[in-house]
Amino acid sequence: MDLLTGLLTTAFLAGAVLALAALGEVLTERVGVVNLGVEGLMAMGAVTGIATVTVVPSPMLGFLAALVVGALFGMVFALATVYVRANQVLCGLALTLMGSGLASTIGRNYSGMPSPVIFEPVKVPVLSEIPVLGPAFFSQNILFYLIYLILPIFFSYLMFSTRHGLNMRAVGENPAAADAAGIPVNLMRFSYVTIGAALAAGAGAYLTLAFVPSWSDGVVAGRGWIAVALVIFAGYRPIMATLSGLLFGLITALGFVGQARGWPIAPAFLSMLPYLGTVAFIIVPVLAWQKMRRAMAAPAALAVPYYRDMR
Amino acid sequence: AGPLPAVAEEEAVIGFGHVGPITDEGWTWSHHQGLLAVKEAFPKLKTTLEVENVPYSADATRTYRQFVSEGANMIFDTSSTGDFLHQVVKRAPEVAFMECNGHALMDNLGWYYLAHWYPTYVMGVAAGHLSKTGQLGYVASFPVASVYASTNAFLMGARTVNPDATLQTIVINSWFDPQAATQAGTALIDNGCDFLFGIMDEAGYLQVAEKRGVWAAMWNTDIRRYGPNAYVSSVIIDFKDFYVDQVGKRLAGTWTPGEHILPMGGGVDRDKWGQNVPEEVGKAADEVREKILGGWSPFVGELKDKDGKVRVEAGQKMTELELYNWDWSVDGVSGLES
Amino acid sequence: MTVAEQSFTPPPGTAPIVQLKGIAKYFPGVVANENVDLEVMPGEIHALLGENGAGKSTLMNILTGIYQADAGEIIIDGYQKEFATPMQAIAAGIGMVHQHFKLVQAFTVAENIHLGWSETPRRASKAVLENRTDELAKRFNLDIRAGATVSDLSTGEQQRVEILRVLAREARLLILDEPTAVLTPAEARELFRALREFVAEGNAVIFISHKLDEVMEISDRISILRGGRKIATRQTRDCDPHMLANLMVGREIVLDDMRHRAEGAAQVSVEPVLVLDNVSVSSESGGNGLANVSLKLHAGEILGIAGVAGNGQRELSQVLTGVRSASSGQVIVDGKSMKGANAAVFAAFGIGHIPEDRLHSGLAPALSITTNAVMREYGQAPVSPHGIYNPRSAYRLAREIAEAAEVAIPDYGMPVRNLSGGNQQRLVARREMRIADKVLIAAYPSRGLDVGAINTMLRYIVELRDAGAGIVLISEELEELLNLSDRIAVLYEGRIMGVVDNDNLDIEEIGLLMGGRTAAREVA
Amino acid sequence: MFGSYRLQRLPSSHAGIALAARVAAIVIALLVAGIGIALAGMNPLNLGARVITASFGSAFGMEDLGVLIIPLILTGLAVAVAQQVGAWNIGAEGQFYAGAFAATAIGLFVPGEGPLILMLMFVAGMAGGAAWILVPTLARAYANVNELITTLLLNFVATLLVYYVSTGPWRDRSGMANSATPPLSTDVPSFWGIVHWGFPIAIGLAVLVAAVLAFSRWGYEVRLVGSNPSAAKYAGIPVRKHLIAVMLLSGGIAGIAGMLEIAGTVHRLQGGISNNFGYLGIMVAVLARGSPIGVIFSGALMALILNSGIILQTQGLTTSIVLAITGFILFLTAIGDELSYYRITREKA
Ligand SMILES: Nc1ncnc2c1ncn2[C@@H]1O[C@H](COP(=O)(O)OP(=O)(O)OP(=O)(O)O)[C@@H](O)[C@H]1O
Ligand SMILES: Nc1ncnc2c1ncn2[C@@H]1O[C@H](COP(=O)(O)OP(=O)(O)OP(=O)(O)O)[C@@H](O)[C@H]1O
Ligand SMILES: [Mg+2]
Ligand SMILES: [Mg+2]
Repeated sequence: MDLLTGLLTTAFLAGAVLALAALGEVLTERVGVVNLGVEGLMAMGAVTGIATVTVVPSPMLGFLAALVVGALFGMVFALATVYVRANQVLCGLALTLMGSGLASTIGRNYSGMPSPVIFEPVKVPVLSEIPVLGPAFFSQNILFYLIYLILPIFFSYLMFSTRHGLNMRAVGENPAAADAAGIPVNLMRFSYVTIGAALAAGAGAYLTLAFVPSWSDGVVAGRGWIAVALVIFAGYRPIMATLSGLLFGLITALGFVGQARGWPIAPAFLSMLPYLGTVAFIIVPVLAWQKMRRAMAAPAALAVPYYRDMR
Repeated sequence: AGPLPAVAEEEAVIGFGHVGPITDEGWTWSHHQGLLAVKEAFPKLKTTLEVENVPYSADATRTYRQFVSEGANMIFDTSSTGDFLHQVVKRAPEVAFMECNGHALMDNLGWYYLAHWYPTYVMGVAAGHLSKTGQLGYVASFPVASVYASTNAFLMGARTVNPDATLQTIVINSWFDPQAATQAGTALIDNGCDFLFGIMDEAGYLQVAEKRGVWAAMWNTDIRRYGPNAYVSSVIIDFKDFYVDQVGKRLAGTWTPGEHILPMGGGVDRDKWGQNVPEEVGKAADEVREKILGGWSPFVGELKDKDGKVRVEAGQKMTELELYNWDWSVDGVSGLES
Repeated sequence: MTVAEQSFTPPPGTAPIVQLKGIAKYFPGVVANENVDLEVMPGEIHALLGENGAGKSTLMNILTGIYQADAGEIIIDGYQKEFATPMQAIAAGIGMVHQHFKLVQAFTVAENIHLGWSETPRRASKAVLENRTDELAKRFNLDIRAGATVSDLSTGEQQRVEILRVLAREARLLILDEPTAVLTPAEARELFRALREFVAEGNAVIFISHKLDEVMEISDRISILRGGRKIATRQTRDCDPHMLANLMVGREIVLDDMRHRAEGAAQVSVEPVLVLDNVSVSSESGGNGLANVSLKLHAGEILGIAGVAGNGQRELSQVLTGVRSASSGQVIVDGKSMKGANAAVFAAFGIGHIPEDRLHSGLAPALSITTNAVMREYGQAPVSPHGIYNPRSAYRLAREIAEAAEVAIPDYGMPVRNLSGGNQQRLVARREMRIADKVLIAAYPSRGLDVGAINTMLRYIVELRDAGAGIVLISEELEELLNLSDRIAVLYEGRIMGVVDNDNLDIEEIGLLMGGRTAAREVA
Repeated sequence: MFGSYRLQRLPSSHAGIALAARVAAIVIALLVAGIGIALAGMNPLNLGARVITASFGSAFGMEDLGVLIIPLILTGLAVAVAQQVGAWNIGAEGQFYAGAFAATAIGLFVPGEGPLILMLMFVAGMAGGAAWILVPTLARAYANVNELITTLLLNFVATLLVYYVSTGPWRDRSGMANSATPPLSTDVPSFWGIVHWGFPIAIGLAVLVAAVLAFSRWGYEVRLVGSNPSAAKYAGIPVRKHLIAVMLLSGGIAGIAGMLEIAGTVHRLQGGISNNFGYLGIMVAVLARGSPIGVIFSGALMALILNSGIILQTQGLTTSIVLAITGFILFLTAIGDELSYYRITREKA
């Protein structure tokens, strides 16, 4: 396999985790809620995925189960932050601790065992023959297409081209205005926080059912935080979230390829590449192109709890 | 100072602090087996204490101090926490401490490790036979002594078969990151490596090797189920006898702090060869193993580092301590130093 | 027959559209409403009057489901209803234009119009929404830019968006909370015509305003709140402004002739105290900004700035107070160029500033009343002797300001956003007047104030003038400008169309200038 | 007549009630955890007793708390300070490492010992932390780039940098350590067991910062900038200057935490020493509701929770369970905090 293909393959594989989790967080933050529990949700999804397939040997079922568990955790988080209006940052960090702790407790039974079934790649006829991109993109599993094509396009359409999307975004921008216009603010927040959490858990299941594929304690290894960071980078847009996950995966892969090719740079510095690269990718365009500021702006009511009785 | 006084089995408290979870099927799991063996050998022990995921920070100090507070008579730190442990050692002179992969010796502190470089060398011989490209890949955590010894021994073994063999390492800057290990393995294979080795506590790159149809050798335990076709062997570790011996001495009042590097065959070895390893390859490698068990050392000069500088003079044999503290790469290993 | 002469008597036996019975609402430490009864009949425009903080907005927020009443019932068309959410109120045919706009700043006008609306097409691309919005604007005769982002709009334009939104919803009961506060007289007339048509079809309107003339013109009946309780409901034809003012405030209000100078008052200075020399300012939002504006303000005079909101007023007040710097030209105070000076330097020179959007540019809504009250004087003794901020002195100063502003405050530590809009305005005004030895820039100082408060506010401005300060009074109320100003400048698309003397002034001419025609005659 | 009962949310919550809510949250969390533990066949009461005796019953336990509090107060203070100008410093972790790194550079390469070197290390630690937040600060101040993401990403870079120097160029070559620098010759002295002078320094800093914020013109201006930049601009306060100053101060404080950790507790630089103090600092600051004085107490609470976690681990609870319980406690605390704003009042009918 030539270098470029290899680079893209690794990038696509590693980027998918981030893309899915970041997409979930985009949905969450678009309705004005910050969920810092992504890391914990991914861990729960990862362990749920493998626990399910050890009982029922269907990776799809494993993935769905992870979505359900993620949604349940998302509901608990949403109850606390949307209805009780507890501090989102604290609840999110607590969720990370709870999720990671519970996941590794449950995961004790699944350590040291490869996933009995995994998502198998499907070669898209014809397209998979395209040089470079073919093997990297068109010879992957179903989940992969869900993450890179179906979900981002669906949510992007929903968000920017439908009535529902308009209402949803309004909730994150100005809940008081949305409320007065008759949009059910809390229900909207609750739903999307739940969906976002489900997707984060789905990203975890992708780890154990497709990418790594086995459970081990700490398998998420901080990617949840990266996903949260990428949301801002993506300007709160579903398609951009996917692309930014891919981009991060690409820079990471570049670091590994650099090492594999023996580039004369200390490995530690190659490992810094994705982080430094992302920082640069955020700052430079905004400096160069002032209009970006407004386009990339966060939802105005992000992390602000909504009280009807307060002005 | 003389040995610490004897302790009645019924009174004895033994503590283990681990770097990872005991379910890791690797390093920590092996030490946990040691603890189980101790319990079996001394069924009347008052208690055993065991803490997982002891971080490499001041929390380690807190953990070991807590062991002391709980009345531990003997404490094993199964992954060197250095100063963090030593602080406690100094303030608890009545407790025996053993630090795995440690360096310091005190009145009540000893250390132990394994001569993993020998089975690794044996595995290198097998790799020399099995690799077609002569490009070997290595997934490393950090550029530390055990990694230098491991990479060097591996390539030296391979070069006895294929003098042109090279070893490319990828440092992932973590002891534990299956995602990064997976990516690193992929990148190595993409770059022409057809034999992967590493010092990870999980099976990430073995699964990659299985998928991509190349060879892989592992560390710690037998995890061939993750990639039965790719699996060559493992540097298999076993601390059971050592722990039972040490605890026995402590109870009997004969324990003194010492430096122990467990030899091949006495705590560390290669695993049974994988199902696809041709018999003659296994045999060839095992011949070298026999030679080492017979007292021969492959680590004899002249050895040059990657810049061509002679680091070990011709004919000079590296001592076990030198091997333990290896901190430079032999010619042909790239990626650790830059 | 003019609208004012229309009489209104509900036909016997018709059920009121809305009936409120015994409504009460309590906020921590505040009785916002208590035992309020209100009936609104089909075909009626019902005005709601009351001082600032009387509880008008709160009552309406209860009716629209935003707040839940602590006691009382809501009866719609004879059926008792519970409005747990605005959605239910909307479904019952109630629509409201809020005093504090409920607009999404980052959205376009079209998107705001279609927010939460069941008639918005499910698949709603930008183009579709903008077309629909243009049609609606045409239908209701409101001039708006469908594709503009709301944050770029002037307050008046935002108000129009709010109104269009409610009209488009085809509510049966329309609540307008101070809708004309930021409309031009012509726009207000346009709105009134639309409202008349609206009630003619059997609908009803609740109309909240502090402008008594307007209320007299448009309404059929008037209810008055004082201290959270309803104290009267009258037929409009039985009322006159004077009596209404007395009912609201509970005491006699005397309207002075403001242009009259008291004996011993400072004379208009010969040398200008503040000069704008060919100043241009670019607008943040790509609007007009200011283009080559030259103005002179003398000590002891009031210079009125007339014009439709959004024609550069915001930029003018900002450049006059150092909040924004001129992109060309210069601001001169007392003969000294203020190049590079920030707002603190302007303030130190004795220039006070009542900003247009008091809540978001003149106050930190989430911080305490004390913190906000001392914003101009925190840096000096007694609040910060030797640079050390003394919270007790700050509190004392805040109390002094609040007392002068006649704002009753239960807790000085509570966020200033909890004050009613009118009380916020009084606080800001008093705070600014304290430092305005030389100049006061007052942008819409009486916006949102009740009659009593307007009267007090304008008297303060006059006192300040008599004490020798120069005053720039930006307003859309021609009457207010005529009542107070010595000279009036007209602003149109960022240019000064002309400056006219208030003696023997031609209202027609001002109207033409406001519409963009150049002046026939200049008065320096 | 009974009158009607109403739930009202007050603009501020009474300190006593807030405390009660917090205690209640912890008690409930522990009860739930206790039931879980009992179901798993352990005795929660014994465990609780162990935690209390081990934390407060021995000098060892108290010393442990004393040392653990230091970095928690400081990183918490760093986050709280940034909040004053409306900035989220998620990068205290990285600044901690940068401070440790810079202080180590002084300790290793500037000859000499004693107070002078210690002073230099202190200044270097602060400068290192400030340097680490410099790019996010300037990006925020001049291009309005969200600091949350930039500070977060630089954490990973700082961690890698420290790993690199401690396993690479600055590695201890005496063979006495695996992947650390040689020990530093200058220490922050201890005054009680292992508790070093970092303890009073941390508390002193928190008090100092709180005093400056509450009782200076500058503090007033910072509050205004943090709450509403447009109003600050209106008042003629240099928004950008204050934003930069406060964010750099925030980074500097986190850097001091790193410096004290290596010079007072660890005595040499190596990877992993931070133990997530930067992230824990976020929780400490949130628990303190952004109050610099409150950080002292929430730092102590956090230290107690973490230390109890370690004790529980020696009692046979796994790390993961302890982690989950910690999360649960914090979750309920967040809920309790919010509920403490509500009051049930009775109005006569
Ligand atoms: N959410 C709230 N929290 C606390 N107090 C409030 C809240 N809303 C209103 N109040 C208080 O209730 C009282 C009534 O306020 P309201 O806004 O209804 O007055 P208003 O009649 O509309 O005044 P204005 O003419 O100034 O708009 C005021 O004292 C106000 O401070
Ligand atoms: N209204 C605001 N909302 C949020 N942040 C703000 C606001 N105003 C200022 N800031 C913050 O303060 C920084 C500097 O503000 P400032 O107003 O001085 O910017 P500026 O107008 O571009 O500066 P200058 O006028 O000196 O060119 C901004 O980049 C932003 O981070
Ligand atoms: Mg009102
Ligand atoms: Mg500026």
